[in-house]
Amino acid sequence: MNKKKGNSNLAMTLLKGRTLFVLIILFIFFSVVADSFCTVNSLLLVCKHVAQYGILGIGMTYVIITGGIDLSVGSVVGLVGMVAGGLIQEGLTLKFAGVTLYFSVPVITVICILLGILVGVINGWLVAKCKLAPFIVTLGTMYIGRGLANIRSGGNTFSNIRGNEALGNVGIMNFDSRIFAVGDFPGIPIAAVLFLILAAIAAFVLKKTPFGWHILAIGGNEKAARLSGIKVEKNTIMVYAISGACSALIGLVTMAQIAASHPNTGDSWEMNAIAAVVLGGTSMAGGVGTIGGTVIGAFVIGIINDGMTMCGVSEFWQKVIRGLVIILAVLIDQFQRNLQAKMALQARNESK
Amino acid sequence: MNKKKGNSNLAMTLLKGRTLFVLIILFIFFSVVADSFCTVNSLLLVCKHVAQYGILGIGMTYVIITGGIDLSVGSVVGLVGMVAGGLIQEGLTLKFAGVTLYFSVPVITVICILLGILVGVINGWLVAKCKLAPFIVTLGTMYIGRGLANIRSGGNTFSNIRGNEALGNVGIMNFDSRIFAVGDFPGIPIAAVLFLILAAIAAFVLKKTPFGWHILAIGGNEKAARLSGIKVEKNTIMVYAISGACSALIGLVTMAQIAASHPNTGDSWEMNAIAAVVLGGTSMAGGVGTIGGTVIGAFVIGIINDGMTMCGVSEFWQKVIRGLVIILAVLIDQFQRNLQAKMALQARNESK
Amino acid sequence: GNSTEPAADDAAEPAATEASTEAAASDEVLNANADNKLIYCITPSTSNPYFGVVQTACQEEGEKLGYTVKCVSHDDDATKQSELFDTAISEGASAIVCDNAGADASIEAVQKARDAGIPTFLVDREINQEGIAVAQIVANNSQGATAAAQALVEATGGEGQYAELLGLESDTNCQVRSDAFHAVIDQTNMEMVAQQSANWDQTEGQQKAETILQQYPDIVAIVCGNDTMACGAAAAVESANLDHEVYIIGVDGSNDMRDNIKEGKCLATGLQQIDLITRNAVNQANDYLTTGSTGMEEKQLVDCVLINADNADKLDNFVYTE
Amino acid sequence: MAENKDIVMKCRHMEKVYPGTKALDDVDFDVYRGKVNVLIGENGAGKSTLMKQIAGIEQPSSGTMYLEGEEVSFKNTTEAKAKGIGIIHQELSLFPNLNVYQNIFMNNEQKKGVVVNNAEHKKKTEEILNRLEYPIDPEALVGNLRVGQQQMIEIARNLTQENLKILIMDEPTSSLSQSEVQVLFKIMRELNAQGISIVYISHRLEEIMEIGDHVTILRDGKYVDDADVKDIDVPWIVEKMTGSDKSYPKKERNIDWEKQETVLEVKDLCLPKKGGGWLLDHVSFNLKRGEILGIYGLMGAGRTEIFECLMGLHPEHTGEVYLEGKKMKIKNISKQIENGFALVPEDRQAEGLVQTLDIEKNISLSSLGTYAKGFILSKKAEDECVDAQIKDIHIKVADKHLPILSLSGGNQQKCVIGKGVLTDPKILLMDEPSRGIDIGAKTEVFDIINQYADRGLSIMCVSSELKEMLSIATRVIVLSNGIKTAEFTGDDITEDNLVLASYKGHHKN
Ligand SMILES: Nc1ncnc2c1ncn2[C@@H]1O[C@H](COP(=O)(O)OP(=O)(O)OP(=O)(O)O)[C@@H](O)[C@H]1O
Ligand SMILES: Nc1ncnc2c1ncn2[C@@H]1O[C@H](COP(=O)(O)OP(=O)(O)OP(=O)(O)O)[C@@H](O)[C@H]1O
Ligand SMILES: [Mg+2]
Ligand SMILES: [Mg+2]
Repeated sequence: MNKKKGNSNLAMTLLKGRTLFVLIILFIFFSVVADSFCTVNSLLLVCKHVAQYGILGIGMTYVIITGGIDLSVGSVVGLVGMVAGGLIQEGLTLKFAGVTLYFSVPVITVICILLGILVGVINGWLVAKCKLAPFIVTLGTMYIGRGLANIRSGGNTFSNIRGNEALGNVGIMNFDSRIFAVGDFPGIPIAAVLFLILAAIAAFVLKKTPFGWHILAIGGNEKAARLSGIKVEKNTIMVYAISGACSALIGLVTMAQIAASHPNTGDSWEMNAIAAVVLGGTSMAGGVGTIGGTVIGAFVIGIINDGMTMCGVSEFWQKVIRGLVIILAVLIDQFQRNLQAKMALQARNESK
Repeated sequence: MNKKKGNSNLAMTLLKGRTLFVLIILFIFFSVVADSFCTVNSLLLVCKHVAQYGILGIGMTYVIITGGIDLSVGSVVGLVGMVAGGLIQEGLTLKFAGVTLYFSVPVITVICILLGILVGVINGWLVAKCKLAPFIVTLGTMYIGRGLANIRSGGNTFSNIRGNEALGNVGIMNFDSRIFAVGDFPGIPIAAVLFLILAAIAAFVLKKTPFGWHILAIGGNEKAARLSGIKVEKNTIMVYAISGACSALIGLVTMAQIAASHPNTGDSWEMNAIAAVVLGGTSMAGGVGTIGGTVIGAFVIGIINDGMTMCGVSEFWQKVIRGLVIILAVLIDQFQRNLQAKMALQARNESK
Repeated sequence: GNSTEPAADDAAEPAATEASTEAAASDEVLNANADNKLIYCITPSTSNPYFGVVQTACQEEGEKLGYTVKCVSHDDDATKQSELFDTAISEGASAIVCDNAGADASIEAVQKARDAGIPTFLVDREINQEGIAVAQIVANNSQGATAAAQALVEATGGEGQYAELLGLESDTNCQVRSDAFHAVIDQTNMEMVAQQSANWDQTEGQQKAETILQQYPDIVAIVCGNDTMACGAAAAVESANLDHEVYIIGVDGSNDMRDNIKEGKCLATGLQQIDLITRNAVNQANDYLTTGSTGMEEKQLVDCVLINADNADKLDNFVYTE
Repeated sequence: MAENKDIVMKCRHMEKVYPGTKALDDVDFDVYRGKVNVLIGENGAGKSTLMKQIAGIEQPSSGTMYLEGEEVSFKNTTEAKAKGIGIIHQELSLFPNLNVYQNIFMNNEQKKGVVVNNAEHKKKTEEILNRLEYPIDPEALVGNLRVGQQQMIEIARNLTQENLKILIMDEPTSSLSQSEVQVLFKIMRELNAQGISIVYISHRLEEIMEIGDHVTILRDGKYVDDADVKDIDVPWIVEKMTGSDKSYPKKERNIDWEKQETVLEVKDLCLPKKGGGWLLDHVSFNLKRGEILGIYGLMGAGRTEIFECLMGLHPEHTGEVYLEGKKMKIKNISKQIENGFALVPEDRQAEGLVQTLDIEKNISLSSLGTYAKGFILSKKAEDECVDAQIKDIHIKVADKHLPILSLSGGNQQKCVIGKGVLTDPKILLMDEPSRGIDIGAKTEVFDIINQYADRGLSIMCVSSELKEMLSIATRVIVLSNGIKTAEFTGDDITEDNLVLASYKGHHKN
């Protein structure tokens, strides 16, 4: 009897892993198939790439938990890149005063994050106050953001973004640096560090603060949340603002990574972010979701992408396989949920 | 008093128009700004382009009414085009028998529509039976479909799709023909005719048949629908199958229009289709929607696109304006809804 | 040796990087992974067969010379390209052949490879900085577009209205080609009445052309930034049933365009000999890895061939055989 | 139980296991032909669970059912329906996005060829609703109807079924008032006369004595006893249900209400009605500190609207409201909650519960802010409050981290009340708070309410149950058709007075 219990405990732990399970399988698979995959360097690289979907995914998780969706994240990435690039390369010219202002990188960072928050607030305001469907609102801001990003430079790239000592605006490249580099160890990419810190904070806020529970409640039953005195509008706007801020951050990070800002950066990244969130077990219907899940989901997406590249899978097959893995992963997740419920039932009955 | 009543009746009619109102404003605007816009030829052209979003929108309306979403429509358009193009240009080679079969265009049409239905059934099956989120399922099939479309030809275009008299597979270009051409009148594009016929059938089915009722019920309260004995699974699968069939049809039409089949055809068309549906007043939450609304929504999208092209608006500003119009249109719709409710209230109170 | 030595743990320090670039400009040979015999071929999406040719040519030529060739696509997304470079570096590629995702946005990625001791050979599209790639072998876009435009002016006699379909406006090639077209056409009496972007896309090209034809049924020419859009425009012209000829030109030299030219639906295109360019790049990569030099300038322009009804037969899959 | 002839349906050794609970444990149940078979038990006794097995909504873990002597098993509701079993669900299961006739004929469409015959639908809908003496516009959107009206629709749906043999009614009267209940009883008798058997579940014991023929009692998922109604009385039922003797609490409070300070004063509250006229027509009343003010009225009298106006859900209302002497502007609901109002809504599924959260969070949701130190929640403070609340109002939970929907209907209701109380309000507005709670729990809930009232909390309570009104309210106002028709205090609060006043407004026009 005791042995059996041990067994079923093990099985339960496996089942609770859900997507983690898929992640591990993928990891083992690629380690075997692509021999350069399981090296420190490759893994650090994967982390850096994962950070991109991951940070977008954190904001997206919040939004999806309230039952919304944010399609504008990709275009905010592009827009922020263009604004930051423009501010560094061309500065801000005040025609009436006849001067051109150059801002330091911390100021630019703040401006950009504020810009992301602004887009988020607009999204949130339209969703919460005007009661428009999140899908359509953020589809609209997606188009607008992408258009503006292109208009900023007339479709050109800002490539001179390292700044100029004399103007005091050097330092944007720090968003692509590595820390803790010791000897042979190349250091952890700053994006990955940011990702883990943000994920920890976001997970904490979601489960340990009233704000977190309020957004879970809004997603679960908006009317009941309202009648419970939760400020649905304020919280919804906050959530979209957070998503906007995350996107703005990624805008700066990618800009540093390619050392240029290109107006089409971030095109369709929202889909990767959403996929990461859903793979992590967050329900599109709202009310259910964890940040930990999103982190795992982001790793799944990142590992398939990098792994397939290393295996030399052709572009077209990569698409097919990505689609299959996404569907399979949620399928396995669902299957585990059912099995888990069944096993819990059995365990209880036995103990009765 | 009577006069006032007349006035308020007129106002009510205007308000009930909702997006139609936006459509009329856009129409007048472009007629004034672009002088060639308001001619028979231009309008027929607009109709032809509208048919594309419209037919995709019809299937999408059904899907969205059940509370789902279908992101795979665009890639089904591409896939069907490639399959049809391949069958015409290269035929079907049975290696074991050492023969190459060429099918006639009606047969190819049937094969393609069946293919669309198959994709739809897979989507529907995963959504209904496995209880996966429609967004993620169709995102997966979107990737798979696009990948397969490219794999079919290795990324190449099939440009030889007019067929060969000798092989008996001529006629695909009929999907781009015009009918009722008399004298100066150039005839109505077949796509527009198909669109109107399909819209009429779809509207009828939605409002006048048990199937239509059932999908409205599923979107409104799935649990209650199940308890009422409605076959939720069967109906959901049907709905996605219809959407797949609509996409397949558009795949054939587009292929005829560009006289070639290109694997990237239909990229991101799902967004236009969804926008058309939502502009038409269908709720993303499910349960509420009309085909008439979708038709109007498709016209709004079509008129902005063609109108802006005729006005020579630059690509970037087109994006911005498209985003603004989408948001404004749903905003006006929402505003009218509220106003209408208020006015109804007032009118009743006055009459007492 | 499989292990990679990323020479650039200081990549973050812009000043330092710049300095090392200057220093490393010509003397140091980038053959850190020469023994791996692995070539990474990074191109835009091969759903445009043009880039498919880059991959197949690279594959064939590379394998002939005893290399393993891995082909990947960056989808014209500079960030994804940067990630692919990362992957190539961490996998220890001997050399990278790249059709890049943006003249400015790709500099950093190429620099990264250089810092890791991997030589990059750019084909088809150049970048806005010299000294970091080992070779930049590009088709002379400007010359090709000019040749096509001249053919157009000849056909129309320099009279009439025309429309232009641009590619993706954030692409460098889009601007280069458009400038070249205008340099020729604007010398004549021809007048541009509409200019629209069709994003290099065939369906969009067809629809935009259709709408433009509606508004300006008298136009005598449609000038297209690439052949895909030109094919779309040709379909639009055909279904418009006009009573006069509309001349269509493009740039690229795809098989579809060739067929259209043969059937008289299009006038001319500038063939970019991408197959030749890629093979050159692979051979130079091999030379460089084995001898330490390509024996050529960094920037190499390969002229385009004007394809019209007379010589269309000699074109197949971007290979022009005399 | 000897004469098998009278039995339409037999259930033997029924068991149903849910994660964590054995909802049914070896239960036998018989349905007598042409009789009203009453099933009673405390909240969570397993009544609804048993009915779900019979109606094919869920499958029993084990056990057999015999219909007309023949063994049956249902995979879904359609199979059960085909055998003539209909059910009125405890929780409303309607389509808010569709209109009345669509709801009534859903999946039972009358067809003309392939087309639905709406003329026929409308005609039949009107017939049925007239039969229920409760006409509603067949074209009205069900989402816009009040809970009571929706319950009528739920009832009407089942009356359209042909070949009906057994009709299960799981608390059909929980939000109906006296007169509608009487009509329903009349119809039940008509059905009985046609040979249709009814299974009736209710927590209103007087109703059972009035309509029931045979009573079966469940406790904790087990069969306890059964008897003919004519042989038993209410105390017997209560004892069998709870294992002890319980009844409504007696209010024994000696306070001079004249001297108590007035907390809330409402003057000329008006609310226009969508369909014309007024939902609330110049209603004025006041509320003293520590008072329990009952609001009685027939269904649709406008009681819920008073609460909704006070909570700021109807910005279009007019009239003046004074809180503790100061005139207040009612802005929105979260402001009102800050001002010390709390609402226990009428429809717990749609407005009371967050289905995705667990039991604990559903109870603490409104008051989460008070457990936070800085931004961070104190798990300990929260646990203590929730545990105390669970104990106070006797919520029957195995584990407070289970999903809320695993509770029985009545226990869910208690969670909603607990949530309201935990916000520590000045004025608690309770809309049908005892809807679906068993007699034992009711006693406990009202005990709690009385305790809070003693401590100075002012309570307004809407109820459709006369007995309840009599036993808890210190003062009752009666609404009829949006008009305040009477106000009673002390011994004037009698059943006759209340019923009489509740009709006055209807006769006016
Ligand atoms: N889906 C479920 N999952 C887990 N437990 C459940 C589920 N449904 C019901 N239960 C449990 O089964 C028991 C019986 O519930 P049931 O709904 O039958 O009670 P009831 O007698 O109808 O009570 P009420 O009068 O409150 O409606 C309860 O303890 C409840 O918590
Ligand atoms: N949205 C609406 N549209 C039209 N009429 C309505 C609407 N809401 C309520 N009514 C009508 O207003 C009147 C008052 O309803 P209300 O729900 O306030 O009564 P109640 O006493 O609270 O009833 P219940 O006990 O059923 O909740 C009823 O006649 C009802 O038909
Ligand atoms: Mg129950
Ligand atoms: Mg009420």
